[in-house]
Amino acid sequence: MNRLLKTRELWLALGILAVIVLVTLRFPRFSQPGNLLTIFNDTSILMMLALGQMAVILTRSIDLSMASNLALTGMIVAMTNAAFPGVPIPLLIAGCVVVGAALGAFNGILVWKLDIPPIVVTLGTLTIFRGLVFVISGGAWVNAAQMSPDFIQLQRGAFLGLPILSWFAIVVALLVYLLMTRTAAGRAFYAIGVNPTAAVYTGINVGRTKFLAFVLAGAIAGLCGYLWISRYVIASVEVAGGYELTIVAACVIGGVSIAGGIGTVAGALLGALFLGVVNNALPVIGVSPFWQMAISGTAILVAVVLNGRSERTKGRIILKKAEAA
Amino acid sequence: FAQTRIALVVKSLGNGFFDAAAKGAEEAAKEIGDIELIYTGPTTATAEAQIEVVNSLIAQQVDAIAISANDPDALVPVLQRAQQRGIKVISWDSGVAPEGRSIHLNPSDIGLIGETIIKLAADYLPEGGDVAILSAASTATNQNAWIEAAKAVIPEKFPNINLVATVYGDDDSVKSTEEARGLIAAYPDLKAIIAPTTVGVVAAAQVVTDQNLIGKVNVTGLALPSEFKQFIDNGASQAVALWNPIDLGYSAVYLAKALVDGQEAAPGATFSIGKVGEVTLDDTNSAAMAAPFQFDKSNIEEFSKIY
Amino acid sequence: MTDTTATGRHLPDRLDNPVKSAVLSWESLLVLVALAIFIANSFASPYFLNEWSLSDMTFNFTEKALIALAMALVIITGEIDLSVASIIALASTMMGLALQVGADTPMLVAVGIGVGILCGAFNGFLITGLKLPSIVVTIGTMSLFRGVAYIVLGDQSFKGYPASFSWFGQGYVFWVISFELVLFLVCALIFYVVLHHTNFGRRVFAIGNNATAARFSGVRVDRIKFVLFCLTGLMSGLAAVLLTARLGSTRPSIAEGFELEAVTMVVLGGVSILGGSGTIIGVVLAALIMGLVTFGLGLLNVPGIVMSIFIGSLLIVVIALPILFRMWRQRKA
Amino acid sequence: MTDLILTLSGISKSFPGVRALHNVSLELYPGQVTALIGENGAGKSTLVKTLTGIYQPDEGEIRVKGEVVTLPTAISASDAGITAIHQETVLFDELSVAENIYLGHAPRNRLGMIDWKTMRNEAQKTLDAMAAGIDAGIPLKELGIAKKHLVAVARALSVDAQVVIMDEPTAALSQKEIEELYVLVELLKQDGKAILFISHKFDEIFRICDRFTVFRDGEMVGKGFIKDTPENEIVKLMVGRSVDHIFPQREAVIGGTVLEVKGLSHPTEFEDISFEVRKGEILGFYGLVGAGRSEVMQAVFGMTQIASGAIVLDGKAIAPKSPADAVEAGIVYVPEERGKQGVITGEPIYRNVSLPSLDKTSRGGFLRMAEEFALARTYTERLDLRASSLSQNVSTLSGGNQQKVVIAKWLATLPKVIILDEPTKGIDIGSKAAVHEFMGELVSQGLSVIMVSSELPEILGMSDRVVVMREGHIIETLENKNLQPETLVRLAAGIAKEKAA
Ligand SMILES: Nc1ncnc2c1ncn2[C@@H]1O[C@H](COP(=O)(O)OP(=O)(O)OP(=O)(O)O)[C@@H](O)[C@H]1O
Ligand SMILES: Nc1ncnc2c1ncn2[C@@H]1O[C@H](COP(=O)(O)OP(=O)(O)OP(=O)(O)O)[C@@H](O)[C@H]1O
Ligand SMILES: [Mg+2]
Ligand SMILES: [Mg+2]
Repeated sequence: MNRLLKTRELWLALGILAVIVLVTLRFPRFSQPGNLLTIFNDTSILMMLALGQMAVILTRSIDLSMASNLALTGMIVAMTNAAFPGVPIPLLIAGCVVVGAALGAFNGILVWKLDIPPIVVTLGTLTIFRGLVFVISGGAWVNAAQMSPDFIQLQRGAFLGLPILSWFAIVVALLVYLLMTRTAAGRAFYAIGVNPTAAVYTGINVGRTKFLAFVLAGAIAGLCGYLWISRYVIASVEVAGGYELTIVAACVIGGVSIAGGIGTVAGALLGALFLGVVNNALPVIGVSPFWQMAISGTAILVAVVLNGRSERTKGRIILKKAEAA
Repeated sequence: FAQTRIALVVKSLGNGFFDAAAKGAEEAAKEIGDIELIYTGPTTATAEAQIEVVNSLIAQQVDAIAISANDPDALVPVLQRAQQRGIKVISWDSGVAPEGRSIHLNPSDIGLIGETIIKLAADYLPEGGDVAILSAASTATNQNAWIEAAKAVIPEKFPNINLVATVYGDDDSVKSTEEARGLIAAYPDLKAIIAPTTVGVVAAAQVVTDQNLIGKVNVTGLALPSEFKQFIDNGASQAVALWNPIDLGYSAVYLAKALVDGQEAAPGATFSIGKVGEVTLDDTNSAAMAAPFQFDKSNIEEFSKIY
Repeated sequence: MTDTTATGRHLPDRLDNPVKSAVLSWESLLVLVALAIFIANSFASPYFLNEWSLSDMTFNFTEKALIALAMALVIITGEIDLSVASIIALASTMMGLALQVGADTPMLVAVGIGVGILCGAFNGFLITGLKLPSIVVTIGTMSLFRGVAYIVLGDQSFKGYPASFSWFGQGYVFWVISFELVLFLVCALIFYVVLHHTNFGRRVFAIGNNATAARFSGVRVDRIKFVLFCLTGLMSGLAAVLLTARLGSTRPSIAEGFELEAVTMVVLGGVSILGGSGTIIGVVLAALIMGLVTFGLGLLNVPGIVMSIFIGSLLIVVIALPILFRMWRQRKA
Repeated sequence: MTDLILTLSGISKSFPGVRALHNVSLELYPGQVTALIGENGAGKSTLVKTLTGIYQPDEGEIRVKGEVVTLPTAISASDAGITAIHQETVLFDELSVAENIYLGHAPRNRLGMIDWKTMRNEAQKTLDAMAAGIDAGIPLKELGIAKKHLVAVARALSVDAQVVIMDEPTAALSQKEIEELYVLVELLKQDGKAILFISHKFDEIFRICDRFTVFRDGEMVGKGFIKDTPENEIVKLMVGRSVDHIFPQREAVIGGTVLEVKGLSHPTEFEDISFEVRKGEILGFYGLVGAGRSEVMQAVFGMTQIASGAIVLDGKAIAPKSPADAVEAGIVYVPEERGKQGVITGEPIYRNVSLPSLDKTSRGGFLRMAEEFALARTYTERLDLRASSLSQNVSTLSGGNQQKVVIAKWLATLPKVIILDEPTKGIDIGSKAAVHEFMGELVSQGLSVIMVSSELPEILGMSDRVVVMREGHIIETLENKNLQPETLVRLAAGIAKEKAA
């Protein structure tokens, strides 16, 4: 498995590199370290979201409500900041994680206790959460002038030459990596995705594991709620509208199997980064904006076809000579 | 009791510009008296969603609809139906084709807006240089008209301004941010970004601030003072312009009420619009209000408190 | 309940009472919900009970519901098609192009439906030919199809469709009964017969329950799935004709967000998202319910986004209710 | 005697419409193997699941070493010292072998994190102790089905348990691996573990078990010592009547060639496969598990695409691209994996039966339910299907009865050639006889039957000719006249003649 997966991620990394090289041929400035770091920073939020989505997809579920969760948490934190500028930012961030996790837990409870298919639950909460953004804000936007300077500036600061936003992504990636590979809960995500029946026989509580995956995705969406709002300095009903499918696309490109049980942290990160590079490169090389959508659609399809190739079980081989070959 | 019911339909709810317009409309309704104002619109700025809103207004048998349209053509059939059912229809801000409405109220003259947005950039570029436009959706009627007008005016009036690109941020802050970044990366000599849309201009100014390009790249365009004040303050932008949305909503209600009261909309007809004065219809039954108003360091503080 | 497995050589057709199970079915729950909303609407707004209002209401859902009919079949086989709204955009764009080169009304309709079928066939090929999961393929083609529409149209729009064409989206067959509604009802009837009373429909269910075993039973699984994706493309093309005619113009951003609404209708209609079960009657009722909710709230000038809270909650509540009821009964037993 | 480790008393368990267990009791003794015997659907697997915390009994008491325990989850069962190898392999394809063995009780390091290195080493030790020849580091999906079963055994052993339950552990194993398993069972016995062994194979029950308990229709109907009880008595307890399983005597009226397969090859699975089946003949395919028989049959059935070769049916060359083509031509296939490939669980019996015959029961493409029910009833009743009604969901039938549904489905298509892949795998002795009798009937009606089987008695008792396969090749085709079992085993295992002789 390792061999196979490693090549998959390697291919993806090569693909990203190829795009960078191609763009650089036309615009040498594109691959300057500064610009590449900017792309990484720009993609940070998508990377974190993709990791949360991956946890959910691993358990044979899907969370279509992540973008709405992000918008709702973002609006809550923005309004809180506007109303009480004195509340320290770390406290606000912790609040975001808690609120996001609670929204995720709402999805999770419905999946766990009522056994409603995740796609149905999150299709419902996708609209409910976003509707709530409107309800709590009355439709009004919270703009830069209403936010406190700390609120806006925190993620723009730098540490060791890297913006704080990028550090958020790095830390989240590390934590998710440890969770996925080193804890029973993380392995349970994989187990119930690979074979839910067997997971029950192994003593894994399938419902509760899915619940945990949703809580994780929700917590990450909540964190990203703050990061998104302070990055684009506007909180509105339409924040991250339609982004739910972009997050899924990042996972898919990164080799996370929609059927569950297959996917790695590195893959999801690279999948997000790939979309980030493509989205960043197109305007830079002056591709007509009207071509962008078709190009990212094609990129998704190509990735899906390639992943489908490598995911196909080669089956077992009976003939000796075929085995030797 | 015979109240006149006027619906003010906007592109999307929650947009500060339209909220300000609604404030003006409310004011006009109060002044005229006996008017029930319905302020409504979709939450996503699409034509289909707006059609559903208009459908429900037809069912409610309102007396007049004043709409800022998401699409000049797609709304025509449903607005024609409204007119068939005896509802007066005017468009304001972003218009619909003449078949779909009696009057269109332009916030300002299209040519004038086109010229203003270029002038805002040129004023701070005595030597000239590269500028780019960051627009709203590629389908936005008014933005497209302004950009056309701007392009037309460059060669004769601003010969040393070089418009290098027009990109579309879809009035989405993320897309606008990405497009602004793209412009800066692709055109190292870019001197100004012109964003004739309130979402785009904020996004562009934030990008310029974040990338420490204040003083190198000037952001300008059309902006709500309340949302844009800090970027004038921090120098990311020298000046922006906008008409008064309050007056726009105010006038729309006056026009709608006049139609309901039986005044005919025909080329050359003159309508009184309360304290704003009066407007005269041109041969497409359109009327234009005042020239866009310019905001800079000297006055932004004051206007940001109003809208 | 005693030892049923060991008894009898003679096997009865069924043990449960068909009338009783019909009464306890999902559809009757939906009928109740629809009635309740209808009554609530009549009380909430004086404008609701008016033939023209009710007629206008149908425009809010007919196009999406047409797609939902085909989507129901796709979902019953355990697949999904998220590209339907983008197919509408592309089909509408191509109709606009055809108009530019002087196509007449029948030609325009043919172009719209033809492009729909081609898009569906492309999806079908990727999914059945290359054996890729439909959800990710159609997330990709969702961008691709609309992307092509953007490439063709850019910031332009097509308009000036002939009046005979506009009739499809704006015309009435008689009195307040619109062509769109009649077409939807006819299609619903056809889909009902196809799904519930033909071999094809039976095979669709078999695939949804267990595609491998269905293949081992001589069902041409890939062919049927391919046909279903083409069918969804066709219905999307048809919806494109109606929508284009209703709007009288084409823009690449047309029909954004339709896909999730169509899926919501299907799921609300009681079709299992996991495949293998569902009825057309349920989907039709769900379309009606969504129309009633949005129109009723619209009459009260409730913003669309708040309506969507209702729809989202309705979806979860209606699905959760039978489950809660079953749990409650089990606990009592 | 020795103290009891596990006692069950008064256990009952019902599913909607089915009473799977009724007031059953069971005792397990340390150092002894107890056989659990019963027809298909007698409730054996249900009992296993009750003991491993997967199902909760409706009534009754479970005692471990005299103390009453409740087993709400699979974890609590292993904590109570009960471990099981389930009937279906319940493992994780995408995970490594080591993780499959240790999932849920993986060794941790000081920080509470999973310690992969220790896990892998321990897993390797367990596997080596079983002489399994499996690398603990590779992903499970790279193993064959038999090796996977060994991993399941290793997993059961990795839990330090007092009670080891094996639900038909040998059903998917080759003879060699079965022998190794017997050795393992012996080791466990010496360790003082109590073993519950479920099997339909009487030879192995008599070989390794000490005691037996018999279930019939969810009730405990008898128990005793194996060595004191003759086989036919146990069978009588089991089916409630006496059954002598003799293979049906047939007057072989064999006609001309119906199906001819010439030089069939596949890039990785088989090569140069040629055989022919004649009218009224049963052609047996023998080989060890994994010899490639199923693959060949699936190629003939159009499921697997071939690289080269020809298939001739009734003198006409056919090239089935899908099962639908094969069914149309008159070749049908009863697959080995019943649950996945045979029945459509989630649909009622009658729909399963009518699915391939819809063109016959319908008119102009429109369904006619009455015809469907009639068709389903005809064939299921002929096979003595045990069900409450034709609308019962097949997922609620026991394995054997599901197999009958699959056979009924194909008979209804009136095929020319019927391929049965392990037709009696996991089927109780009573139903087995019925299936065999039925096969006899089929050929007497002029059908041609290909029977893939890994059971020697079945092959020898039923076939007119036997094809032996090994590693994707046909080794020999033999007339079944005075055929010695040893000959077949030797050919299938590739043991040289001199050594065997
Ligand atoms: N989850 C379930 N739902 C409904 N009925 C069930 C379920 N599991 C088992 N049954 C029924 O309970 C009975 C006992 O089944 P079980 O699997 O225990 O039989 P078994 O003795 O293991 O048979 P076999 O030898 O075929 O494996 C059968 O009638 C079966 O149909
Ligand atoms: N590694 C594996 N993973 C899953 N299933 C497997 C694996 N190996 C074999 N099988 C299944 O086991 C069955 C036996 O395969 P095959 O055709 O190669 O052998 P065979 O000679 O027919 O053996 P059998 O006696 O089991 O019929 C096939 O249906 C195949 O799907
Ligand atoms: Mg069993
Ligand atoms: Mg086999």
